[in-house]
Amino acid sequence: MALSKELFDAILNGDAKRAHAATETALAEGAEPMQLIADSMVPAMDEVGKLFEAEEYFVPELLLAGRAMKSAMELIKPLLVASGQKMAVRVIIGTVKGDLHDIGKNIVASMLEGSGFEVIDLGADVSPEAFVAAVKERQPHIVCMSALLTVTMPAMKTTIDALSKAGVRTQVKVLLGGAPVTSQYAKEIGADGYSENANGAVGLVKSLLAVA
Amino acid sequence: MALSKELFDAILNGDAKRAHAATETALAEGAEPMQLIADSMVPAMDEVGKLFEAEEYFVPELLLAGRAMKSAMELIKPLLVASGQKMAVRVIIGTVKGDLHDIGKNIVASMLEGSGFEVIDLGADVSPEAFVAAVKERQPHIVCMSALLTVTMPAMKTTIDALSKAGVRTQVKVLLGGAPVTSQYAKEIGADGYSENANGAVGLVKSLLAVA
Amino acid sequence: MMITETVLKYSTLAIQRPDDLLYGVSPLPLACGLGLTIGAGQVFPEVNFTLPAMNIESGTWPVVVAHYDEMASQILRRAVSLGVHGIVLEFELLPPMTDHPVWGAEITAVLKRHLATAHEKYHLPCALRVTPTDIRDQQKPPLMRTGEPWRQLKQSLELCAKAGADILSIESIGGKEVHDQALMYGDFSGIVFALGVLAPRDMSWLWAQIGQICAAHPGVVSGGDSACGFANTAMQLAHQKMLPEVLAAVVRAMSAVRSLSAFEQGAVGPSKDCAYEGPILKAITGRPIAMEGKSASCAHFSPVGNIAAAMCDLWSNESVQNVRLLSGNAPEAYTELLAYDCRLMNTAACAPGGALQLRNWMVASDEWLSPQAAVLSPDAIIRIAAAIVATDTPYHRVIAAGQAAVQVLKDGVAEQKLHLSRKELQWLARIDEALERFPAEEDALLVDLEAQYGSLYDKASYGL
Amino acid sequence: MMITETVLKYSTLAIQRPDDLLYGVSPLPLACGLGLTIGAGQVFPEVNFTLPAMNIESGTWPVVVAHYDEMASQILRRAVSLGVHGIVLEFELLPPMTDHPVWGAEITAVLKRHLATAHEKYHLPCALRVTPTDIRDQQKPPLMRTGEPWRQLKQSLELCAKAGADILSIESIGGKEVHDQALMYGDFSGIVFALGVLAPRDMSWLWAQIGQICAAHPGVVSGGDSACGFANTAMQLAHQKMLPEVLAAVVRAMSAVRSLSAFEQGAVGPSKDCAYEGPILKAITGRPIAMEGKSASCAHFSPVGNIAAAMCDLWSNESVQNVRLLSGNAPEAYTELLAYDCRLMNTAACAPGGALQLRNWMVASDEWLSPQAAVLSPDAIIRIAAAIVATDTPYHRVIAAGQAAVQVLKDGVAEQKLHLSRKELQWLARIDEALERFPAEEDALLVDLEAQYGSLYDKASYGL
Ligand SMILES: [Zn+2]
Ligand SMILES: [Zn+2]
Ligand SMILES: [Zn+2]
Repeated sequence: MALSKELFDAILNGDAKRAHAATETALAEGAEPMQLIADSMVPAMDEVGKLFEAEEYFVPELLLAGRAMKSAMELIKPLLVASGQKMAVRVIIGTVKGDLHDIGKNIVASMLEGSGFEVIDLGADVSPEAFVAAVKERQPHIVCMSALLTVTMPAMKTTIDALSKAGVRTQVKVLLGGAPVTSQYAKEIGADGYSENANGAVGLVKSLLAVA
Repeated sequence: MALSKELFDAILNGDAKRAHAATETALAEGAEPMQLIADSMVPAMDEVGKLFEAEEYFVPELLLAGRAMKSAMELIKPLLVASGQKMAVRVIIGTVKGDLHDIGKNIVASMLEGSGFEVIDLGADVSPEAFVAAVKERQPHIVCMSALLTVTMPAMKTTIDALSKAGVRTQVKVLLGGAPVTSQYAKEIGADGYSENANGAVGLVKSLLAVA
Repeated sequence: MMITETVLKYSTLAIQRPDDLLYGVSPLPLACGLGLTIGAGQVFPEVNFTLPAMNIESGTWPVVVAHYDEMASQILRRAVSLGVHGIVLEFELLPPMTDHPVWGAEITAVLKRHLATAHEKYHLPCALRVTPTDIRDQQKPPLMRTGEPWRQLKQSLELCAKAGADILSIESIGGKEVHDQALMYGDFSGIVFALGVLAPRDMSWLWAQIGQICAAHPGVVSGGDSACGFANTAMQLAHQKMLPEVLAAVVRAMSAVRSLSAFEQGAVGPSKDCAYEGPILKAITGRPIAMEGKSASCAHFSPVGNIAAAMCDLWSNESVQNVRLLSGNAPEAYTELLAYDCRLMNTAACAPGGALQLRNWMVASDEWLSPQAAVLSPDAIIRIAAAIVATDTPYHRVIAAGQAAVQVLKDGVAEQKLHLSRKELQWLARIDEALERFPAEEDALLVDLEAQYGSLYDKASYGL
Repeated sequence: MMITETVLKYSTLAIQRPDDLLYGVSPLPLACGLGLTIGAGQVFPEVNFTLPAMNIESGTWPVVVAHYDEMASQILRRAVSLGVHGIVLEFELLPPMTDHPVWGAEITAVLKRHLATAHEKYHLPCALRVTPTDIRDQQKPPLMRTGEPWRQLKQSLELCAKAGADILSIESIGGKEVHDQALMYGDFSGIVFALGVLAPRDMSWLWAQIGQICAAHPGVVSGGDSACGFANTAMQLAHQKMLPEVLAAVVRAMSAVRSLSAFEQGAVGPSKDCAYEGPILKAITGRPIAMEGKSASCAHFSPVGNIAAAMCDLWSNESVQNVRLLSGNAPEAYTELLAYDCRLMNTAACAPGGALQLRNWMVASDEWLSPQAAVLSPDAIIRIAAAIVATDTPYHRVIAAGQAAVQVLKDGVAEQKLHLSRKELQWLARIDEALERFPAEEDALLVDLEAQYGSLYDKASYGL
């Protein structure tokens, strides 16, 4: 429990080195990997989320915490895979074709990662074909796409249509983000949800998966 | 020719009494009704239109001229009908269901009348059924409808759909007007044209009919 | 002589000197809503918002409510974020919401909830103005005091008052059935008859009713009316070059007489945003007014973008649809605009003489560029207001207001400040002459106009 | 020591006293376009407009052109109707229009035709600013000086110059690949490296190229850049509570160093509307600037709605889509807003001391309500500008600008004018400390940051 508190604090304060060390020590002392996640890491990230909600933390604190969590996970992940335990939900994310504005997308990706999801970032200017290929290959639960320009918004529809045509649309939830997008537009083009900001995006992913 | 000048001037100056008297005199002196229209009345209204275009005339001058022309036509119409000659193009006009704002519609109606069209004004808040009935009964060439409220715009589509369903859509040209309407909206709902102001509406009717 | 139903309460000016006619300050400030006092030194935004193009019917009702919910939340979010010192939301019912009074009341309650929350959470002083649609023009000639539309309208006013309206307003249309026709033909007899006889009679009757509804609902105040259907129609037609600007300017001045009737029946302001005749009302009654100008470019263009702000107590955007812009939704974007305009005015007002200085620049920037602006300068306002209170019936007042406005324009031309085209000058002379030729009493005018306009209006609706 | 590619032209201020930093007046006015002189006493609207949501491709190209045609005609109709004394239209190319340089040039020609007609018919002084998209970020790490995107961008600049642009601008993105990441992590080392080393190097190179293109096309002037991708990104993230306001404020001040590079390479203004760092550029160079504030509520919200106008020479709306409002299309509505704002400023400027008075109210209305406004007051601007010209490399200048901005904020807090939350105060202290700890020369920083940022940028693209 003492060690678990050390890991908790390290993540809360965004200290990646300390988080890594604390995890190493805990594992060496025989801590169960799953237990470490449940007792220290998830509560730490929950606390980070609460501080962000309360406007006590800004994005930098959030991202640093995520980075600390990730450095702990680097040690834990191989153990989980070895023991056949299932990893968290997988999310594919990218900005749509023609749109190079990726700062919002990057924040969402980091925040999702910080919340314990496995995030596959396809980057910016991602073609419908690339989205389809990634869905087929990586079998994600969620596809997030964003557009910052109104003129690239139509590419969201094209991408959703391509997922349908490839027969993989029903396997995933599709979420949209970006300033010009509206929930009505999301509905019109057949997406499953929309968030107007990065913060909402994480909540949306959680609510769609009914992950507490 | 002298008398024709008198009628021309009377219309140009919007003097209904004088126009009526001039027409009476001309007819008594044996003028051909059609000739009177072609030589005096149409040129007068053309001149009025030009003055309006040049911002020399405002709507009041235009409407008074139209009223003068109408008072002359009161004498001429029965003679034309008796001799089997064809009247001008027929236009049905009204504001759509739910929309009580008729001042713009009234101006368009008067301007069309002034331009020599036969105008049947259905008034304000006209239901799709009433438009259909009027088209069936009066066999107009043109149907003009206007909406001033964005919330009544959808009634334009309902009306066009009703005309189609009743099988009379192809017999008429449908024109839209009103501040919130756009040419794109007109296209989307299958209208034949749109004008953003009363002045444009007359030009639109003329161009659609290829009436000079 | 005919019995006039109208009460004439005002015979002097509450504000006598043009320099005392300032934005943010009224001799009789109004406390209303949740901790808001209007006209006590500061200008507040009044935000007005409406639906995008959509059907309003039972099936779409949840979407309608969601729109209003979203708009209120976004507007107040912006207002709080920009730290406005107070705000009024105006809910202008759309016709189907007045036809179905419970619908209008439902939206009223939704909006009031948002305001109550903002007041609780952020101590935001605020109020809700609710403006049912005047739906009494559904038949020709319209019935003003009887029939189903009036019953629905009355019920709408009552239910909205009950549901949380703080201020009741209406843009009433009594006399418009004659005015529309007269305006199109530039017929001054019909215009004066509509604005000086019919409209004040309907206003007096209607606003007495509204006064009773407010009396029955403690905390709800009787706000004021707008000559929108008269003077703003003229402004828009002038904007489209359909009518002369001078005609629109004179109609504006004359329209104040009918709008004043609301105050004579107990309205306490703020008068409606689109009532550009507001400064005349403020000079006469000392009550606060709402105005709109460049801030209402979402709703209509106007030649009075800055001068309209010069004497306002609330600064409004008239109406903006819930459509998306790059920044967010348009109602939120226009809230930001209003908030910054108010901030600037209130900042200037903190300096000694600052409000007067900024007001004078607002006035000077528009005054002589359009006849419609020229009749809105503080000087012109006081001249027109003084002419109104110096006479004894609405009919005489309308003529006096028209003559005062004509004189303002003629003086501007004579002093070579106002430059008019030949056509506008001809019309100004025509209007001047027409105003000279009116019979001494309205009875004679009524008889004169019977043939031309008698069929357009219902005499009983005006107590005639 | 590493060879710096940048030229440092300015070592003194063109405007030394805060009270000489006024809207409408620049020490070096700019004559450009069709009879327009900017910065010679009046503020003019700069209207910026864009497409609604739609695909841009060969099939939709006629619709695209029709939109621009409609927007230009409606904007100019309004401008003429309101009698503006001059106007600038800005055409910001969308990425596909820069990818296909002939497309951007085609729209440029369409817009210029509209301006030429308005100039001929109504003697409207006017100019066309054309701003191709900086599309060089299409691969990771981006190639700035080679590759297809740069060739397209260069061709776009050339073809637009040929097609009728009067002013060339760009919102360049050199260094953004590092800045984005550093900003998100609040890492001041990375921010200073991006703004003080990478961005000025790219700016110097790029604006030398633009200078050559302008030299080859007589009459086309080299306008200026915007730190949009840096400082406005920070502003937007602060607006969404993602980043501290104090961080955004300091980034704003520091971003002026890179934007100044354009002027060091021969740009003559007006700098870009969304470059809120503009007043710093004006103080240093004496060149006119475009600004935007409440007028840009269609494009983004901001805490600097009024203060942004205080020192502008052009007053802009940033960007508005061709969507329908109740009044007409949004570009026309925002033109009206800009025209009235300019009218008010120009009217005040006619009175002795009027511009200074109105400017002071604009400043006072926003200054202490947000750290981002606090660094934009004329006092703060002169302090930051003076700190910049007192040092000798972009790297040192960025640190000096940051320190000056921090000092402005600390003074505001000490004098109890600026009220910051505990979190904001912590961040301000953190930034203050970080700015103390930088190595003396940029070479050392480059080495320090290699591990963290080295993979994000291409050294050759910065002459490193
Ligand atoms: Zn109104
Ligand atoms: Zn920008
Ligand atoms: Zn811009």
